[in-house]
Amino acid sequence: MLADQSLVLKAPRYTFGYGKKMVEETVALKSNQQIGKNIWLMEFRSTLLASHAKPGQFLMVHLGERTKDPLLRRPFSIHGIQEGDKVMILYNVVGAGTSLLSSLKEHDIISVIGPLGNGFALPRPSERAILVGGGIGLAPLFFLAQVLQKDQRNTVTLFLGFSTSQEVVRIQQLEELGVNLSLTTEDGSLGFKGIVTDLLDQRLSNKGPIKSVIYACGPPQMLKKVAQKATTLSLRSYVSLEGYMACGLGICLGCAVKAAHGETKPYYYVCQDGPVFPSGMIDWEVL
Amino acid sequence: MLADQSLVLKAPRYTFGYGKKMVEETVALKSNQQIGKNIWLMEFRSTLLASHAKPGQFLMVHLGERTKDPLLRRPFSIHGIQEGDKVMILYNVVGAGTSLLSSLKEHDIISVIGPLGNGFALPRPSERAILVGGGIGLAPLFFLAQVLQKDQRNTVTLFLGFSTSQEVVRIQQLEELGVNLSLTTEDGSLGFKGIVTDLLDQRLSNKGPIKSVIYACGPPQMLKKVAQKATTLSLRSYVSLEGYMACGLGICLGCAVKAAHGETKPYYYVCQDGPVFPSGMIDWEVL
Amino acid sequence: MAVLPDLSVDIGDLKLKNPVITASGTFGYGTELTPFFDPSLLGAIIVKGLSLRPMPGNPPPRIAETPCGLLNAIGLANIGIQAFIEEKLPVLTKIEAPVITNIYGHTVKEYADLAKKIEKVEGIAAIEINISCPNVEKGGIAFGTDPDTAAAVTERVVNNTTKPVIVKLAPNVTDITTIATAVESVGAKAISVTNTILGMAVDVTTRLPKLANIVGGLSGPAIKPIALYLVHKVVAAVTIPVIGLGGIMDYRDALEFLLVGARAIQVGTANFVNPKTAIEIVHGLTDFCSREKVSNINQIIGGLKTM
Amino acid sequence: MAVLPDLSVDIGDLKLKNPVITASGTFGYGTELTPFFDPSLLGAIIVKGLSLRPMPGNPPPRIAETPCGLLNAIGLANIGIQAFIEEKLPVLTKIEAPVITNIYGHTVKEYADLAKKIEKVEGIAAIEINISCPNVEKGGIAFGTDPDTAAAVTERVVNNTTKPVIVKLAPNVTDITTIATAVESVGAKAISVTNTILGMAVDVTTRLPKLANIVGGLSGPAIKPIALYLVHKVVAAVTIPVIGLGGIMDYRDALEFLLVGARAIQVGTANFVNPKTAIEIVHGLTDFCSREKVSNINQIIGGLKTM
Ligand SMILES: Cc1cc2nc3c(=O)[nH]c(=O)nc-3n(C[C@H](O)[C@H](O)[C@H](O)COP(=O)(O)OP(=O)(O)OC[C@H]3O[C@@H](n4cnc5c(N)ncnc54)[C@H](O)[C@@H]3O)c2cc1C
Ligand SMILES: Cc1cc2nc3c(=O)[nH]c(=O)nc-3n(C[C@H](O)[C@H](O)[C@H](O)COP(=O)(O)OP(=O)(O)OC[C@H]3O[C@@H](n4cnc5c(N)ncnc54)[C@H](O)[C@@H]3O)c2cc1C
Ligand SMILES: Cc1cc2nc3c(=O)[nH]c(=O)nc-3n(C[C@H](O)[C@H](O)[C@H](O)COP(=O)(O)O)c2cc1C
Ligand SMILES: Cc1cc2nc3c(=O)[nH]c(=O)nc-3n(C[C@H](O)[C@H](O)[C@H](O)COP(=O)(O)O)c2cc1C
Ligand code: FES
Ligand code: FES
Repeated sequence: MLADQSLVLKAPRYTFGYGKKMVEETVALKSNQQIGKNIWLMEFRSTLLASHAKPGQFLMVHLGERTKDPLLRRPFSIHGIQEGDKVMILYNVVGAGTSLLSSLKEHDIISVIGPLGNGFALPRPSERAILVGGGIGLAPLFFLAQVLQKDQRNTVTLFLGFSTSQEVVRIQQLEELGVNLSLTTEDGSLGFKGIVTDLLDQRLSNKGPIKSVIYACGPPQMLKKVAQKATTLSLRSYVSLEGYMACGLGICLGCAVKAAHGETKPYYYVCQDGPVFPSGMIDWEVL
Repeated sequence: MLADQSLVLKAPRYTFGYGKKMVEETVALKSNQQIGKNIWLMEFRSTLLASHAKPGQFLMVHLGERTKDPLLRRPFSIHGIQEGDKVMILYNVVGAGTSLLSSLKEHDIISVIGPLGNGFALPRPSERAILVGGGIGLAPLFFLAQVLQKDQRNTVTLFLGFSTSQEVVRIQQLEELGVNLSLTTEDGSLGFKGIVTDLLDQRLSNKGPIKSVIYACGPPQMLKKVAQKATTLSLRSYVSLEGYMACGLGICLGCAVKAAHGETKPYYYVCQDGPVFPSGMIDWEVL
Repeated sequence: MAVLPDLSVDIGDLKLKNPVITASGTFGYGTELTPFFDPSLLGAIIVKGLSLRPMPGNPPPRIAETPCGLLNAIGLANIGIQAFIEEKLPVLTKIEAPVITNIYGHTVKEYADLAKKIEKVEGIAAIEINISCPNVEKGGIAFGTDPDTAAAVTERVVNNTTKPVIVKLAPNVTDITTIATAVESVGAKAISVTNTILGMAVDVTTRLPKLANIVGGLSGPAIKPIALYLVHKVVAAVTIPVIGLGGIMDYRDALEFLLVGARAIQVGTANFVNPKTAIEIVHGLTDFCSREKVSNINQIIGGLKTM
Repeated sequence: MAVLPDLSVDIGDLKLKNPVITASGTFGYGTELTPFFDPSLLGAIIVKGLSLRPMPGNPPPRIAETPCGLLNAIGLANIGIQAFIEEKLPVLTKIEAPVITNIYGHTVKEYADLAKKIEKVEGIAAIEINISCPNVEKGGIAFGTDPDTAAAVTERVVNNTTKPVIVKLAPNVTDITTIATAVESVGAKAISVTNTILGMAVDVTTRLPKLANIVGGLSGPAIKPIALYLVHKVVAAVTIPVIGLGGIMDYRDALEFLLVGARAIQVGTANFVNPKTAIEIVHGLTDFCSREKVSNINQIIGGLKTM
């Protein structure tokens, strides 16, 4: 399957679906380790993915050739790129697929398709980037923070909320990136006690002198509050959504989310129109 | 599942199905390694199984909790017992189930049920034991050789046939047991060139001065020839059969083999009436 | 001290201490799995399908595995009603769980004769009629696919027994509710949904069907979504209790069936994979109810929400 | 030098260079998977089911995974025949594989109107009629379960086009051969078997159905044995070619369908799991034929042996 590994396999006579760049690649795991309560970090090398991926994009990960159950690939955000070609996935073990994934070991082979979807629209040079993550919603924000810190054109403030301290992962690495980091836990075992949007409310009582852009990833209820907050403060905000995906490639039409009233389409497709959306595009009533 | 690990969990008011001794045990693998072309050896410790298993009996091996495909347990003969409590399985990777099994590593957990079925009826003290194995048919014969050599009451002669030398495994261990060993390969890459029953024909041209009993395991065509040979020489012979099994426990009635004409039942069930049968019980025409 | 949730359910006059039943053909004659657990702990036990005379069954291969599924063409092999009553029942009746016999015949009269035989013996709590077995040539299939024939068989059995009659439906029909209402109208006390679904598989190396019988019945997790939908439909169509089955492997699968309205569930193929499945489901349901503060399982039954 | 085996098959007047077709609803509008392989290498391409007007589809969740299966209630979302012709077809016609449109309507007239529209455009090799989609309330289900209605729809389409008409059958019927012979008798040139099977799934944590639509269509490996059996039955009942599908994941699965007599096969859900499945099946069949010294794939078709 690696035979034709050029990033876009242009067939001669017609252009591609969406003209997107994507590959199917078979990679050997560098590592796959538990780093928190039900949270695992997986790493593999891929020059192709690493050089083309943008923060907010995702991969469709196949769980191995040996079984047809679970059947479908699973979508995961690109958590970050390190050492030039090391791709990371940060994931929560929640069901059969992620449990199977967590059983894989170094040198085990998986097939990944990506990079898929639209990434985060980066802030303008003068803007402040406010990243808001709930739980595993940290996954794509780390990559965004990596890129923003490398560019050094924006101040990056990161608000992260977890249920409890055992879920708090990747903090040292975030601190090494040099972002302004605020933590909340619902049980108060670490950082501010409460949910992340409460902290956001406190800290973001007004627009402030510098214009900010909000980037959020987490549970729907959290995203909804962030979107409302952004509207109240007239700030641009981008949310990274999840959705049940069969293909990740725009062919199954499974990953529909209801578009906001007034949008030209009744539904957007998370894999193709997202996973990152300007929050105004989504109908938050039914999410 | 290990809570109730007594070998026979007698419920108070009624006796068990077939009064058989069997356990379901969850064991951690000691090792699982490729030792020949598509041939693997798996080892785990189980005092219960090791102390009750008889040569010719088998285990139903579950392939892991993480997937429902393959769905069913797979039957494997007990290949041998070592160091008191180390149970061995010798297996051929032929399909999805055995492929999944071969992906397991040391410390991985599997559930096994056993010991199941009827083992080989041991020879009388004066008799010579002739063991005939085709390919992976070696699996249960090794255990039989182990037990016979330990008892030291019978001369044990082992005829083993393989397609090619790359499939020839466990020879050193057999030699250590001190059995008389003859090898054949179809391509002549090792030992006698040809199939094992041809060699048997040559060496067993008559009953000989000592009465012999034949024990055979291998492909149906081989077993049939062995059975015919035994009939010709009026020797007792026991064959270990395979059959598609859903349960291994006598409840699905899936593993039927046609009984010889004149037997009281139309079908025998491999898991329960076998897997070892006196060769006269089987209708060889339709096997 | 925490009070254990009440798992008992009623299938008409039949009281079960919990809704977990072992399915016909997958639990032998009831005592084979006693090395693994005490069957007295189950809601009920349904034994292998019985016929008037002993049946040898189909030639092998009788089973084949498919993705998440099991195809079988056992051919309803069984020792016959007489041998069952004489050899198996005496042990079975010591089990403190209702024993249900599953029966099938080739003619309406055979069903009636079986009912008469069973009526005479003690220790059998109910009769489940298999009108849907796809394995035997002139067998179940004809009865189960037509409302009138299904009703005819049911009526004859009902008229020949005082025991509750459960009818086990075939899934291979255009509208299962027509069959369900037909058998309800003639006195069925409950309906089991579903029997196996017709299927086949081919060995591409030998180019032979994987079953000697060519066609078999598909069971196991593969059919769960289909079975669940059929149960959902039948529950809406009848007022008698529905017993759900098809691909149940654990207590969560069992809950899916209970939520769509099944009054009880049966465990089939799962017994082969893990002989303790049924008892683990009983424990799983108990724990679930405790966790979710459900004091009575009947609060779960039919509790499906809608968006 | 070894001569490559001839994989070409005829579906009536339609010549395919190999028997591998992508199934409707699982290959988008035909060019989405071009980053993975050149669709010109396929036997044919069937595009997403089209209706007269654009359809938004069902609210989410639209899909749920089941053991070895996929439940979907997409609701036949599509851009409508007009947008398809204007926006998608021009690119599609550059592909050197026959393009087949899959259509559905809510009334017989809608089917006829779709046929008329398609008749006028070039670059469409055939029409596949979906009479079986279980997703849309007043949709396919009614047409596909009754021989007369199925025939009525087919006849109207046949009368309004010169293109070959393929009828895609619903599996949820008591006797699929009655539908198959009915559509054959009014001029269907081929029959596709099978569409998805009705199913449902429940999230026991939320107690909600996993699909907003409650009921969906089951596809994927779970249904392969059922689909194979239906194909086997239909092949025996009709003389027109049968196209087999349902759970085909690799060339060995494809061979099972060809062996029971399918003239061609379609790849559906597998495209989601591995977007290169269809092309890998083409390669796999080529290698298989070479290995088994089969010079022409037609020697495989219907080549099932019996014991
Ligand atoms: C674009 C995208 C990016 C994602 N990135 C990440 C990531 O970086 N890290 C991570 O841990 N997870 C991520 N997810 C979610 C991840 O895909 C699911 O958790 C995973 O597929 C669950 O698989 P499973 O088999 O373990 O769980 P299942 O057994 O399938 O389900 C377990 C539970 O998770 C829910 N669930 C499963 N899949 C989804 C889904 N796609 N959307 C919402 N709920 C779901 C189910 O309803 C159920 O409650 C992402 C999802 C999308 C769509
Ligand atoms: C009592 C008993 C003892 C056995 N002991 C051993 C052993 O010690 N070592 C060993 O390697 N194998 C043994 N086998 C065979 C072993 O169970 C099968 O090879 C295994 O189940 C195949 O699983 P799979 O999923 O890899 O193959 P599948 O994908 O299920 O099948 C691959 C191929 O093997 C054939 N096959 C699968 N299962 C069986 C079966 N039960 N009988 C005959 N053919 C089958 C299939 O027809 C197919 O051609 C034994 C079988 C029985 C019944
Ligand atoms: C090997 C086997 C034998 C069966 N025998 C019978 C039977 O004798 N009578 C009957 O009504 N159903 C029989 N069934 C059907 C099961 O009782 C059950 O309806 C079906 O397997 C679906 O449930 P499951 O998916 O949990 O197995 C049999 C099923 C299997 C797998
Ligand atoms: C997401 C999805 C969408 C589908 N859409 C259509 C459709 O629009 N028209 C149609 O005739 N069949 C449709 N189908 C059915 C498939 O074409 C095919 O018949 C079915 O999925 C069985 O094949 P498979 O198991 O290979 O997927 C759809 C299937 C899926 C999974
Ligand atoms: S996941 Fe298939 S279209 Fe988005
Ligand atoms: S394998 Fe089930 S009865 Fe033998």
